[in-house]
Amino acid sequence: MIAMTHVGYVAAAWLGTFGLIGGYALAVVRRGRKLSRQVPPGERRWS
Amino acid sequence: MEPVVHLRATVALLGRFPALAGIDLDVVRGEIVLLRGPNGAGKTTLLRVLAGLIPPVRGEAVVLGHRLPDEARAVRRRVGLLGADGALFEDLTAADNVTFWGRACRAGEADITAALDLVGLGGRLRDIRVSKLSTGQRRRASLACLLARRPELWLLDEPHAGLDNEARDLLDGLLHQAVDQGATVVLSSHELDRAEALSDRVVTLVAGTTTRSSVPPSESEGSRTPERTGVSHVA
Amino acid sequence: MTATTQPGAVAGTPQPRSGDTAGAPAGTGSRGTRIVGLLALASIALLVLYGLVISPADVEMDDAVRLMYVHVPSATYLYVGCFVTTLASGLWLWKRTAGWDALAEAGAEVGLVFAVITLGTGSLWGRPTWGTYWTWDARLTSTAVLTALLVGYLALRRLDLDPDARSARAAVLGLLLVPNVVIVNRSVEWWRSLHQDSTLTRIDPTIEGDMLVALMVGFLALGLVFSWLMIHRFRVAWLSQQVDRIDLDEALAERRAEAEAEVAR
Amino acid sequence: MWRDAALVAGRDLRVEARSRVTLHQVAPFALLVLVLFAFALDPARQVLERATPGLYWVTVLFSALLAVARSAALDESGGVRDALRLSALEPAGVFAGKALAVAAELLALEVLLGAGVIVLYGAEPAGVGLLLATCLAATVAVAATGTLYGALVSGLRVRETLLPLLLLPVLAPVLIGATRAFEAALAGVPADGWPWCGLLAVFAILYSVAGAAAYGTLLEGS
Repeated sequence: MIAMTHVGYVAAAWLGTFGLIGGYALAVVRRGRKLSRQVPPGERRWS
Repeated sequence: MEPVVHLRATVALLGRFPALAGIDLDVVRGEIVLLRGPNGAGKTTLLRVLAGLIPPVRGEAVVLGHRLPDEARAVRRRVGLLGADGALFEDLTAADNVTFWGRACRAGEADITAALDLVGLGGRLRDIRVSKLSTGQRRRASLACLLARRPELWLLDEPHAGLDNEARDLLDGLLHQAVDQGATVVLSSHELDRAEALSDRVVTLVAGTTTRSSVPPSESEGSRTPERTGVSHVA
Repeated sequence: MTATTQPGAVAGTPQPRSGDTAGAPAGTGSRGTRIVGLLALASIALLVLYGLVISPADVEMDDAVRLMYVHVPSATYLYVGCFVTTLASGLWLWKRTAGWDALAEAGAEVGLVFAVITLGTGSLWGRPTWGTYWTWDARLTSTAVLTALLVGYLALRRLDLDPDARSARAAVLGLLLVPNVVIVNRSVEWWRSLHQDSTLTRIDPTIEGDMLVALMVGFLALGLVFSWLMIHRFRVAWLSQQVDRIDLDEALAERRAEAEAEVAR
Repeated sequence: MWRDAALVAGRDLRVEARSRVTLHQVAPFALLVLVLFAFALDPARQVLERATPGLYWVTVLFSALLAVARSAALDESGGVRDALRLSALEPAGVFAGKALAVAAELLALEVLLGAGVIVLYGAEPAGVGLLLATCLAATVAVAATGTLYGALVSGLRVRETLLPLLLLPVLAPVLIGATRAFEAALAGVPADGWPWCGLLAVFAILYSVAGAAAYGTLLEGS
């Protein structure tokens, strides 16, 4: 495992991927919280 | 007599802005109704709702017997809208414009040439580009497009704006002629003295709502006698 | 396409009904999403384990093959996102219920995230294997064009102010998304096959054993992530629609108050 | 439906005849782009010659953007949109008319650019049957797509920049197909070019149908 070739690229790709997913997930959740505060509880879910 | 226009607490949006917040209006066939009110009161929006172009989002709206917004397409065939900005193509001549819109509304060639003559564009003005016409002449061209359609409900947005006196008399004459043939007119205008003299009834619009005003509706509802100055509201 | 073990086909129902609606918690979380979220995290851990540790290096391109465990699944879910958007746009045009419009928006945005991942990992894969960041190979090029389509779609959605006009235009654009994707792929595939067959498939290592397992885990992990993001993004879109409606009620009340004030004067 | 299309196409072409925007502005622009390519690729013969199909179609695409923007501007104003909705014209007819007008202008441009390429780049036309079929299919494809996307962005504030952003990625396959077909024709192996022409035809049909179906919905949006 340690003697991994191209470790730079592999690391960059994997960190990039899950970094982007994590960042986007955070943004979505935060935006969801901000919006749901302006909506009365009864109407918060699709129905 | 079943009203040509019947609105109850009608709400309509312009983008996200509730331009009409609650309109109550009844108009009977053969009437000329003037919409009065400050700029931004929703006059233009109301005219476009009556034309079936803007769907009312709340309340009731029936025009020419068609329920809005479901039967908007049917309403559009039977109304004529003279908007503030005409639907004219600058590079084409007056005759080209009226011919295009006339044919687009399935008007006959006879109606088209008659319309041009009626508004005084039959002569040499016929083949001049719209870009070279004065505002008064442009409105005559737009009026000709409306005439060619033979609408049952005339919706005029500031029709008198930019017209010289001669053109105004022409417009008033055409309105009365149409009304005699069974048409109905709803117009908005800032030239109050002239418009009121013309119209049977005045409805005041404030911030997207029709106001409760003095004259009891029953008096003006039945009789066709045009009331020259009375400001009344229809229940 | 390998069968993904992703829970609950999101494309079918706009949103798995979970938990009570009355008194729903603040934010877009719920019991359902917590479960999916935990599963996603667990599978990512498993993916890291398999992808980076257990699976052997490839005989030809050594450890660069590990990029494939992320690149191939993300490309797949990019297409799933586009498919969801087109399906939802079509249903919106047909049924005109706001739920579909929200789903179309969610599909496009989550799709764009996966598009960026696909492009990123694709070019990072190209560097060690073929010496250049950008090989004009069929899959990468069509992903780039697809990314431009998604950016255009989202730009149109952000721009238009009037809610129903925006939904109508976005629905038409969304409906054309998948046909565009198919045509772009076909033409790029043909175009590249004139010069050299698609570099990716030619040297795709015949994967079996731990490598295959790693790829499967990759599909599972990114599938769960995709579903989780879709559910949350869908609820955000739904909430923003509700906020628009509430703004309307307030604006309406203000408008009427303004009218009363003016009449009273 | 076709009566409405003829009426609208007649109007668009008459506006063009009267204003001569395409003749006086888009055509010179197209030739100018050809010249700019020559500057960029220094007229060492074989570079320009080999790239002729690609340069030709990129120039056609950019000119098409201008023609489409001009055509969309005609029906841009609120007054015209209202009048169209109040008229008895079928949206599909309006779409077909506008697309035909743009297609006519584009065909004229393509002939002009054809001459330009022959003169400036010294290309010898070959496989003319394939060349014409490709031009026709590509022109219909670009006109239909352009008219539909023109309606999609009409009324928006930043439509001038949004239209290219939306249109060019979608037209990528047209650029690829037309260029490959031309290459095959000029290289004297038209057989290779016909499948590409087929792709363009499919593209043209898809967008003509999509445009006719969607134009009504787009006109309705305020």
